[in-house]
Amino acid sequence: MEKNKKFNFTKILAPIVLVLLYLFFSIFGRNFFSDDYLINILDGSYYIGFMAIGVTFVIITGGIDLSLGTTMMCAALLGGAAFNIWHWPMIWCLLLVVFVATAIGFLNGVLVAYLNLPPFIATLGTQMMGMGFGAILTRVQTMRYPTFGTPEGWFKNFFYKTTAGFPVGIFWLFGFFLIALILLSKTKFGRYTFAIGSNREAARLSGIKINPWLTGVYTFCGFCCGLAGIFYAAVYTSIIPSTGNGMELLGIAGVVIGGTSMAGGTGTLVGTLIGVYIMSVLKQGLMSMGLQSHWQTFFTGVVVIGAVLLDQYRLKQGAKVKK
Amino acid sequence: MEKNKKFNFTKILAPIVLVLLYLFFSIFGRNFFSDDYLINILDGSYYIGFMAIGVTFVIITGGIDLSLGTTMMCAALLGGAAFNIWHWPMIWCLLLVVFVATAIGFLNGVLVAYLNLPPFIATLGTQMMGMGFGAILTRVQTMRYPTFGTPEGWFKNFFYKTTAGFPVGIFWLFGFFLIALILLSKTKFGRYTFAIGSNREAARLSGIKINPWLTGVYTFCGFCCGLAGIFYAAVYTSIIPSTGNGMELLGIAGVVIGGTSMAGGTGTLVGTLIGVYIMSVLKQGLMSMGLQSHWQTFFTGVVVIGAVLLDQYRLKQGAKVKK
Amino acid sequence: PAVAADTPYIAMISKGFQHKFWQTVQAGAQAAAEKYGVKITFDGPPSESDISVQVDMLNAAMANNPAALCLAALDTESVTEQLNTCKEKGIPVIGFDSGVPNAPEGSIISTASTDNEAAGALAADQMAGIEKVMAAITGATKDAPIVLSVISQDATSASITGRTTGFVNRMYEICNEKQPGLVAVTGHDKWKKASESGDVAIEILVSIAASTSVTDCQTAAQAVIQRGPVGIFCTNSGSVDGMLSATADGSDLDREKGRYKDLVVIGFDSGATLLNAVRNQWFHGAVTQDPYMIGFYAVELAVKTLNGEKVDPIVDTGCQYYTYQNMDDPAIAALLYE
Amino acid sequence: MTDVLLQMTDIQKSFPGVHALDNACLEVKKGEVHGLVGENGAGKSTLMKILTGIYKRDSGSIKFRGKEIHVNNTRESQQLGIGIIHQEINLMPHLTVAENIFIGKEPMKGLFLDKKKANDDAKKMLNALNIDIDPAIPTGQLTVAKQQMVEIVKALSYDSELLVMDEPTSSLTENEIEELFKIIRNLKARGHGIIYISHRLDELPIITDRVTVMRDGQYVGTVETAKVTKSEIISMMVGRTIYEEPKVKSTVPADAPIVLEARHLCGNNVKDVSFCLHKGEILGFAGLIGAGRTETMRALFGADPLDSGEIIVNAEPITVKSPNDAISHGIGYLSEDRKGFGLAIGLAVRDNSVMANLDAFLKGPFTNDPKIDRTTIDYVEKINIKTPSVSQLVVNLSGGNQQKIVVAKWLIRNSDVLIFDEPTRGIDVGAKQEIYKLMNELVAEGKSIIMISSELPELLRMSDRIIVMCEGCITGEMNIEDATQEKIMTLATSKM
Ligand SMILES: Nc1ncnc2c1ncn2[C@@H]1O[C@H](COP(=O)(O)OP(=O)(O)OP(=O)(O)O)[C@@H](O)[C@H]1O
Ligand SMILES: Nc1ncnc2c1ncn2[C@@H]1O[C@H](COP(=O)(O)OP(=O)(O)OP(=O)(O)O)[C@@H](O)[C@H]1O
Ligand SMILES: [Mg+2]
Ligand SMILES: [Mg+2]
Repeated sequence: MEKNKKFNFTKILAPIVLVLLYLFFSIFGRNFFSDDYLINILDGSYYIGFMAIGVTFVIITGGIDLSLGTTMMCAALLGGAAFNIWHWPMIWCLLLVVFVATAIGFLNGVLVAYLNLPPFIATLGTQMMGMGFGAILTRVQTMRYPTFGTPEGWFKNFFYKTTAGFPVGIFWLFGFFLIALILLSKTKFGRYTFAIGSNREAARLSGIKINPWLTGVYTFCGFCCGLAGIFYAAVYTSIIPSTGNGMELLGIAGVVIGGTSMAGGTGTLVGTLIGVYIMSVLKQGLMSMGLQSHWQTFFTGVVVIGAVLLDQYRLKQGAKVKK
Repeated sequence: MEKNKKFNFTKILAPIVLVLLYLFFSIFGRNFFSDDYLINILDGSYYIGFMAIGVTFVIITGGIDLSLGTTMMCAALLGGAAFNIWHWPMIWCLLLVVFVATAIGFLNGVLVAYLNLPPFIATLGTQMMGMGFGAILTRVQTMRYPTFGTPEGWFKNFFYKTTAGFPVGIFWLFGFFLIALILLSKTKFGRYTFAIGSNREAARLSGIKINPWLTGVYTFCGFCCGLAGIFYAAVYTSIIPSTGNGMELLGIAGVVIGGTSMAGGTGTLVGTLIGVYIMSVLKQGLMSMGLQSHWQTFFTGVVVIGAVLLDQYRLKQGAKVKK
Repeated sequence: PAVAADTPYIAMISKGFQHKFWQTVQAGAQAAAEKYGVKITFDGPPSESDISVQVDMLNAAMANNPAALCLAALDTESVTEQLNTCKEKGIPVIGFDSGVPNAPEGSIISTASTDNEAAGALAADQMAGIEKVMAAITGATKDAPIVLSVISQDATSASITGRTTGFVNRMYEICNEKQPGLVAVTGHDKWKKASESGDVAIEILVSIAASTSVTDCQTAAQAVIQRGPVGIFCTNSGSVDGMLSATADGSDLDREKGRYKDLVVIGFDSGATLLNAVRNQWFHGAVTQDPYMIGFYAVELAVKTLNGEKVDPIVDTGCQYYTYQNMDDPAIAALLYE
Repeated sequence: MTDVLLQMTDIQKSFPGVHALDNACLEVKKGEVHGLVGENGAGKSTLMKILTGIYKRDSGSIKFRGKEIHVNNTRESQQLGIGIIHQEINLMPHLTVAENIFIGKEPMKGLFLDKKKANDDAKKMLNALNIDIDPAIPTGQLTVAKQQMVEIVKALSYDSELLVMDEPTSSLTENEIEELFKIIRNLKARGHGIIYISHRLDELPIITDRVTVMRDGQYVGTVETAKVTKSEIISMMVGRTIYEEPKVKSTVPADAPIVLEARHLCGNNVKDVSFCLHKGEILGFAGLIGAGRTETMRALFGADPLDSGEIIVNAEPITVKSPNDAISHGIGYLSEDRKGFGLAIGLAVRDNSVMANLDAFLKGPFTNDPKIDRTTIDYVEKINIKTPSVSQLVVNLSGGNQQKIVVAKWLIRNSDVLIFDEPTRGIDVGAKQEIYKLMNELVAEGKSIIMISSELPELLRMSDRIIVMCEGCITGEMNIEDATQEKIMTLATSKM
């Protein structure tokens, strides 16, 4: 019953908010209802989308990953170093990005699962470590990915935009989203993710080996951050060392707006994706209205609280029973 | 028994680590064992100290406050606006700083206690809102506090350094620390802070009015952020809009290094203060060794994880029982 | 709703917004906008390391169908594609402040900017021109080496790296002339240079802050001060703020009773605290640009381009060195802002 | 009429989807111990929570000392003189015993707390009840029984005129129960009224004067305890009569093979425990709370570390390092704490039912959802789980049905050895019967069961053989033919 309610909310209310926001800005924003803005909305949320997909799994297990943003940046920095300094071929650089991020995710998993650290603390630690590590290894230099038309520029055409200007990134994000959806709902991995989040001890006593699966979840989240890093690099080209903290909150905010509870055990990826796009529409919409960037920050905060309050209100009873 | 162990750890191990770190850098750092560095260590941690004291209370209730840094900055910005734009007398500006931060804390409290939002989400929301709000109100202008020797320069002499160069801030921090210590261990407020963190439902059923007390805890934390804002302004003079996010993690890291558990119910302020100074010594020490600043970030991460692992190890049994 | 077709709309994207410097640029731009009857918007990211925010702003600005764009890029590569798009769409782009260095051919019509390397070199010249600094340079030996330092908020932005490079190169030149083969540049790999002889009498220390926040700039300044340098050059408002808060708003640099009374510090730009420090001679002086004219020229160049006029590819908006002695000269005072 | 202390009439209370109370009534006199019984979910706790202001009634009247009252929270009810000991332990584990007892009414010295006075007063109160607990240690370090005692002391410290005790004895030993009864009698003598809720119907004649029975949120009737028998009360509770039929003879053939053998198990509170289990047998484990039965089984199952000892399944020694090892050798464990360890109550029935055996429900890399549903439905029907659908969340089911889902989980896993730890704790009489029936069917099919229970009648009724434990050691073993309550209690209290 409760779950159904939740599904209804995520499946109907959040999309409605998204559509209403879009309509609102289409009326009041300058040129908002246009291909250009639509593309901006898509482009600006690839990296957040990948992070949010990954952290949805983590949040369903009842955990949190504060290292999302710095993991992404650290990995992208190292990939950039491979390209700029060691002159690896692009494809290897990209594999390195994914590898580094996955490794950090794995580290998070080991800390949380095997060493039993609270996820908040473990990932706070790796957040700082990742941020420092990337800067140390690249000697605090900005790393630049190839731009359109340069020898390795296929990278951008492949992940970001075709030469004709079509935002191919969207296919990647949606493709990956579908894979994640199947992973979450149709595989052992997904089921155990829910089981661990719902009642870790019951899962353990059912013979589920918590530690490897939980490590797997964090590793998967790291992997998603790696993908996020690739798309960040594809869209923004330059990676500045010692940045990325704060971005995790965008990813998490997307999940939260999408109706996934921080308590674990429930959550939907569809909600997450909608949450990410609500933030993106809000951001672009406010820009189209000529409001400066801090209005976005403010309203994103309002939306985060509003979304959860709404959810809370609808799930009031459910929450009481659970408590 | 378990509690005693914890006390021993916080009371003995953490100070030992602090002293060892200090000795280490005194030997290997350049000129580290000097007044100058000592003063730098103190100066650089006032604002973190105040935030950490406030959030210790919040963490003991089992909550979290992600809005620490932006609350501090938002309040300091508004105080700066009062001084720079509206030309209020300094003393009123400072009261405004404290008032604004306390109000944000109160908002957090209401969201968490009365509206029952998860603290992570409520304060994530107010983090963004505070950051945006300060920038909107000041029209994104950097606000500057009076400097030494200017008409309102007493402010700096009073909170930061005497004209003779003595770091008076330390008296304020320690004085406030003592007050907080008494508040936590000797008053109803402190007792209920622990009670709520230990078992909120039991506290409620014991006739404690959870909501006002919990709101009080977040409000107090906001108040501490206000004080942090004053000291930040005293030391750094310029307040840049849309900043402050990320600083909450420094405050939280101090609490965590000091041995307070994120699960709530336990925690010591002495530990928190030591945690803050461990970070500060680390930062200044690495500087004195000529290591670039991102090494600090890296090692702070290592210390956060290391501290909790150590604590975990010692409390292994206790944790099991709790589970 | 679209703006009336007859008022051209020019979007300006700066590198920041918070510092008075940018507000002055905006004021200049606004003045030009009024003069030429165009509409402008002005926005910038919250911090100078927020590349993604700037790129998003630029994308939004382009989606708003501007007649022309004025841009101070945080990083050239990250906006290359947008520049190409503008070129295709025929939206003229004018660079301002540090502009868009190394932009693709023909994508930038013109740039209104300070020559940052020249500004850095100017600071080096001024520093070496101070008697006691010169005495220290000539008097340094490998047994009693001296340190000259430059503090920068980041190693990313073109204007700041330009100033850093300008300063380091000129200082190296000056010192190497006095002490051939005994000068080394240390601190950051980008500028690192070992001394030719292997011995070091003069160390030029480049210090980059961990982040662009004041707290990190302050820590960087503190660390440099601990090395006991003879002179320090702070390359922008951020590092000046850091320096000021590391020295009790500069009062520790007081010529008579300050803790570091022999330390020579040169700043950049202006602002109330820096002006105060210069006026009290705590800072020896500072290099100032002309932010108002940067903004004004940027819009003027855009308008001229829209009108089909030919414009120069670079308009140097100039820079000046000021000290307590000349800061009230009308010509200089006009460039300074509180 | 002056001797009526409390009069609750026609109380209505609905939760979304549940009509928890429907015209519930209760009348308590001064100096009376008033029993309140009813099946699980009958609404006893809800009625008490309404009395003490935790829930708001929808309608109805509550008169306390003849005056209509409207309490909004626990504090107000305390001030009126109504105290309650909740069914669940409600202590703050990080706070000390004294701090817990005086929570909300801390002794103060000016603005500050007076810790010394709190400790001294707490000590006095504990001593008065013959409880040996140091008031300065955190309650989290006490055993459940001692925590329960602290709860009782805390409730008594309010000196309430009316004291509600919601299953106070559910985790106390005989001796402690005896102490509690002394306290109750003492209170009664002083004219206080007591509402006493319990599922242990045997306690009722010992301590209560009158009993009110509730069923499905409704008032069934109030009777004088001395004038009714236990089975009459039971029939009021369930609306039908149930006959208990203790087992007289083991049904296990003498030559039944040994399916599980434990040799010299040692672990936390497990001291050199050895026993064996035959095919088709129900092996009962008796003992007082804290005897180490749960610990033994958790260690056997791999849930807790085993320091030493051997486990032999079907004549083959096995190593058990995690529950997974035990499960793969056909052992299943139903925890005494369903919500804590047994079920993911936030997930659906179907998610829980296949949790231990998901590998059997994979098609390639994917889960075979139709097969999961089919199998779950089969078992829902087979063991008669009352649920609207298999996608119902477990949290919305009643305790007995939740317990059955745990059983279904192990059956779907095809476990041959099932460890039932307090399988009927906190579930009502009707559901208990169903669980018993199910257990008998399972052994008839050739499965083997270890049953831990603190209720001796239940053990005597179900077991083929009984092992008694005390303080981590086995103190005796007997066949059902030789077992009596007295014998078991003697062994359960005999320290080795
Ligand atoms: N907060 C709540 N929300 C929804 N339903 C509730 C809530 N509390 C109780 N109920 C329902 O009300 C009914 C009565 O529950 P109550 O706890 O009063 O029973 P009880 O007689 O105390 O049972 P037990 O013997 O198990 O303690 C049950 O159906 C229960 O599921
Ligand atoms: N980690 C621990 N530290 C201290 N004491 C513990 C710990 N774990 C369990 N105990 C104590 O060990 C004893 C055995 O507990 P347990 O309740 O599991 O026994 P049991 O025989 O299974 O009883 P029952 O199942 O009837 O409750 C109890 O007194 C319990 O409080
Ligand atoms: Mg009950
Ligand atoms: Mg047990």
